[in-house]
Amino acid sequence: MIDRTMIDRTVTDRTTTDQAMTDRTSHLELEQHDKTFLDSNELIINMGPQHPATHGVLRVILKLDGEKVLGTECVIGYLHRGVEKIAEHRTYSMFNPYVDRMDYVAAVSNGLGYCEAVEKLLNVEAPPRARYIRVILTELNRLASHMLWLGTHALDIGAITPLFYTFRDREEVLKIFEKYCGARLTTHAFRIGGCLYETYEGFEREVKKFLDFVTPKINEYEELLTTNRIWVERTKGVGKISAKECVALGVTGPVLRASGVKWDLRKAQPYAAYADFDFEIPTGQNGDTYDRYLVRMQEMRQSLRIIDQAVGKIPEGPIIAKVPKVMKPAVGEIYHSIEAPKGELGYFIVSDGSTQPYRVRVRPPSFVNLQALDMMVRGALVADVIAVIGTLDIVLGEVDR
Amino acid sequence: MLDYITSYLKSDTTPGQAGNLLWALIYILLIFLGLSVAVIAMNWLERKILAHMQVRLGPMRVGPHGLLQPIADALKLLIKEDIMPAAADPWVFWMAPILVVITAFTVFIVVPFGPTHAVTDMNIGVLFMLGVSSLSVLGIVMAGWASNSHYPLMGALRSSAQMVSYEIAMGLAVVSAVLMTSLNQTGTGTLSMIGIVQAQQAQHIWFVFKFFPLGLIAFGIFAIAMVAETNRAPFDLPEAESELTAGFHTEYSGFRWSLFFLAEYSAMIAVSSIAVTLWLGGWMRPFPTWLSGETWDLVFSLIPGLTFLLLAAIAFLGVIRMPKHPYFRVQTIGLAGFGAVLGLIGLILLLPPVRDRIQDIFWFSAKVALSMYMYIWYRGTFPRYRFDQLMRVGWKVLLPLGIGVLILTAMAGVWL
Amino acid sequence: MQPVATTFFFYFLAGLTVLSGVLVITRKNPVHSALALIVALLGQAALYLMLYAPFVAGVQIILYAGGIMVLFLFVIMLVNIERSQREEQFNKQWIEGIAAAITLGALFVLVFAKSKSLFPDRAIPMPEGSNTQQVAVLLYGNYMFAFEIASLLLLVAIIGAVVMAKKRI
Amino acid sequence: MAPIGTLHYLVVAAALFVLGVIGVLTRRNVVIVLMSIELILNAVNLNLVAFSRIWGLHGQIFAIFVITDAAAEAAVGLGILIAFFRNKETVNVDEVDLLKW
Repeated sequence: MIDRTMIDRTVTDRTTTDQAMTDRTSHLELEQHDKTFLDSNELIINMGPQHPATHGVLRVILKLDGEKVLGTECVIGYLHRGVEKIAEHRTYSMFNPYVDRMDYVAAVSNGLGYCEAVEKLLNVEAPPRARYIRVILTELNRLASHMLWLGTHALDIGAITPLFYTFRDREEVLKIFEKYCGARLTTHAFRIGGCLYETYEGFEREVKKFLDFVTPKINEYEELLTTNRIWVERTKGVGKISAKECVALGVTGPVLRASGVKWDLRKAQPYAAYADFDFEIPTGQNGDTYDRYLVRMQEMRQSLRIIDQAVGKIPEGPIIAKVPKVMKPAVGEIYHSIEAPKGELGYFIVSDGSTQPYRVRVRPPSFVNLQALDMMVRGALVADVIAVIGTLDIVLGEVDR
Repeated sequence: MLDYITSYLKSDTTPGQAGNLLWALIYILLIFLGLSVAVIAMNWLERKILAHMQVRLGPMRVGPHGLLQPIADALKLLIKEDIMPAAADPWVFWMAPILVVITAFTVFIVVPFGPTHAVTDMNIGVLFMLGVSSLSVLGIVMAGWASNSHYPLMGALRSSAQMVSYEIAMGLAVVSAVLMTSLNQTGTGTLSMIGIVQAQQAQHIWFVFKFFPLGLIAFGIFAIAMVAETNRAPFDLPEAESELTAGFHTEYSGFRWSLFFLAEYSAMIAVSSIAVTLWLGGWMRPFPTWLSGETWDLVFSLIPGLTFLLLAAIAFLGVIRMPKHPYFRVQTIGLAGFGAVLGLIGLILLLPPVRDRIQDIFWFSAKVALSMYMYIWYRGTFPRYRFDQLMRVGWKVLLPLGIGVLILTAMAGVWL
Repeated sequence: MQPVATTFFFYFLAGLTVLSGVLVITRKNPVHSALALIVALLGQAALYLMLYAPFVAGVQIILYAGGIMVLFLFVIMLVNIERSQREEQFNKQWIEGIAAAITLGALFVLVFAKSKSLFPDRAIPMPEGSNTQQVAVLLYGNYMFAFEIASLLLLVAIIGAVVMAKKRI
Repeated sequence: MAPIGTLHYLVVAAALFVLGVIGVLTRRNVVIVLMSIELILNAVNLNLVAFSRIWGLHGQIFAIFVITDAAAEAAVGLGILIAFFRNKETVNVDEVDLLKW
């Protein structure tokens, strides 16, 4: 058995924030709510959990002075299902489908992270063919996730049309998923040790076709938004976050890259087959909503590039490594993280030598990124809160787990 | 009695000026009916056009191509439970939608659909329209306050600030158009809606093109301000769905909500009619001087009928493209019937006696319809402004521009 | 245009206006008072129309009902009315107030009764059709100076209001 | 019923004026006091417009000036009200008893 305090210490070490941050993220004083509009600390508004723009069931308590935001407090947990606790009562392979339900718009990435973490724990390596398939599907999923983000983000800011464009194109990704593994959203595409399914007949051709189809579509979104005056005004300079603050808060993913840090786990610690491919890490300079938008658009293009390279040269061979039917990893712990569409998705798995994990802790990118919300919207207007929630690209299934 | 009825037909003024109450009532009834039909049609058209802009089909289930959808929606709204929040102020909560609807419909008293096709012609026509339509902000403020809830209150505050701000720019643009009615030092200007169109007729120019580009700029200011005034995208902050859930009508449901809906669309039609009257030549057909003469008159008078025939043809095309399955039989027959009605209307409009009478109304409605299409287009294209940006546009762009245009128009009017 | 049912409309509008005036000063809730005042103002605008003063009526609607009253409602919403509603609504000088008002009213009645000759029951012909033009000629002719002063007054009012209401300038 | 003459309008105006005076003198709420002042100004306006039926358009011009004045008065009055409310958290006139705070 493992000493529990050791685990707790490890977990808390990773989530400790910079000491300088603490005063800026202090909690609201919610007691004095009988004062009126005119005094400075005034109106308290509950945004959510039932609200069209909080992406599910996020509840943000806003402290407003007129339209100006004095502070926010996120209340989370409305979608809590205890995924991490469930893991302690499932075998390693039984828990695999559960991770799909966390970030349900990027289920493939979640599965990839979990499978690779357990593989590391078991000391097996997926065969190259499986790793290529994993890369292709994960990058397709990144596209789908970014498309969903773009549609909902634009909808939050008031442009209703991009939503339908992105959903039209995301549908094509989902069709490929469906053909590959039978599911569209919560795919459960990968298994520990590789993939369960061989690519279907014409998989490569269809992916190629999809690439040709989607490249002009991304230009179409950019045409609609990138130089749109209102869009630029609504996003430029909104929700600024500097590189230093990002690092201090543990913010990762496009949000970190938009503030100028060239940090992508696909390059920093290549997993799957990413070391074989040539792609760039798009970065921004200002760390505002507009830069995050541009970074994500660029990332979509880079994903297309990766898929294009991967799909031509999927190696032949087995798709799954030799993995025992009953998995009993040696006593120990492992932390493995991947670059999910929303940021660093980490799995910390502790094994006590039995068939079930002793503890699984997920480091969900949305949850950590959401911490930055309060800092980013202080002093902004109500409409900016909506824009910033959109630009953080949170999925409540992942935040609440 | 019969004399009383027929005497008006011989006169060439509006029933209000002729003092003929009966015909005034008939006109009011006609406008009310026409407006209701227009709002229903707008509802369907907006959903269809927006849907086709967004690569989807829009309503397709109720009736052929969803033609009966607005009626189904209206029925649903009427029989829905009417919820009033417990902490609401019942009186004000009740009065708000009624006030909004009344103001939205009252402005149509002075809208000139033709030289004599208006309920009445007021000496202060434009002032009356602006004034009464500015009363609708009271209804919105009342609705927001009476709901006794935070989101509606914020929506009401936003809308009152927004509408009061844009009214100023709107007023300046209107004044510069009114200045154009007095031409060449001699004539006196007019605020009467019919008088303004007649001035355009007499000067052989639509005011958009007068003192180019002054008229165009003034029209542009008005076109922006009127979108803000009717709380439509990209200025739909008072009911910004993603921010304030539904703004001032968050707490409204059922019948009272449908009154807000009705008022919004009729207000859109109302401000569009002001724009059409002031700048786009009201009931005049396009190119009245350039393409003048008997032949062109005939050609242009055929257009209303031909438009309806074209719509009928589109409907019949839809009939042909309908799937040949027994399940779609009712829909096919319905669409064919709809096309037949449109075709019949088109044929009636081609008859010479009808043709001459209906022309003014047709051109006016066509121009208003164009403006309504622009509304839908904006909604499909633009993101929403933020509140400070909205205020900046209103006060720092439109207002100085309006004052500049006004001064330049006055100078041009004196010296040109 | 022949006026229709002048007597009925006059009594109807006058009754509406005065009744709304009573409501303005008796309602507990300032929002209700403001709404009553709007009704009174609109009734008065209609009375102006009956007096063949359409331009003043239009200005009354657009400025008073559409502008000033929106400002009032805006401010009422900003200040906390719930607490002020619970408080005593009338101050202690209501006896003096009513007395003063009655005296004033009596004075008016007296003046009206005594000096009927001051306002003979005649009406100079005022063509409604050109009212706006005539007002314009007077406003920009005889009263030009007053007009400019009024604009200055408004400027002063704008600055004053901003200075008063802004938290930090 | 007698035809409607100037006197009728003057009586309505007098009634409104008296109501306004009662409101100003007896109400505690500043907002309602301001609204009563508007009522008084309107009574004057009605008088002016009624007299303009007899003496010509000058009364209407004066009424327009009064409306302008009312707008200025409302803006400044409400500005003072907001400043007052922010400092004292009350809208009662009889608590305005300090010249400076």
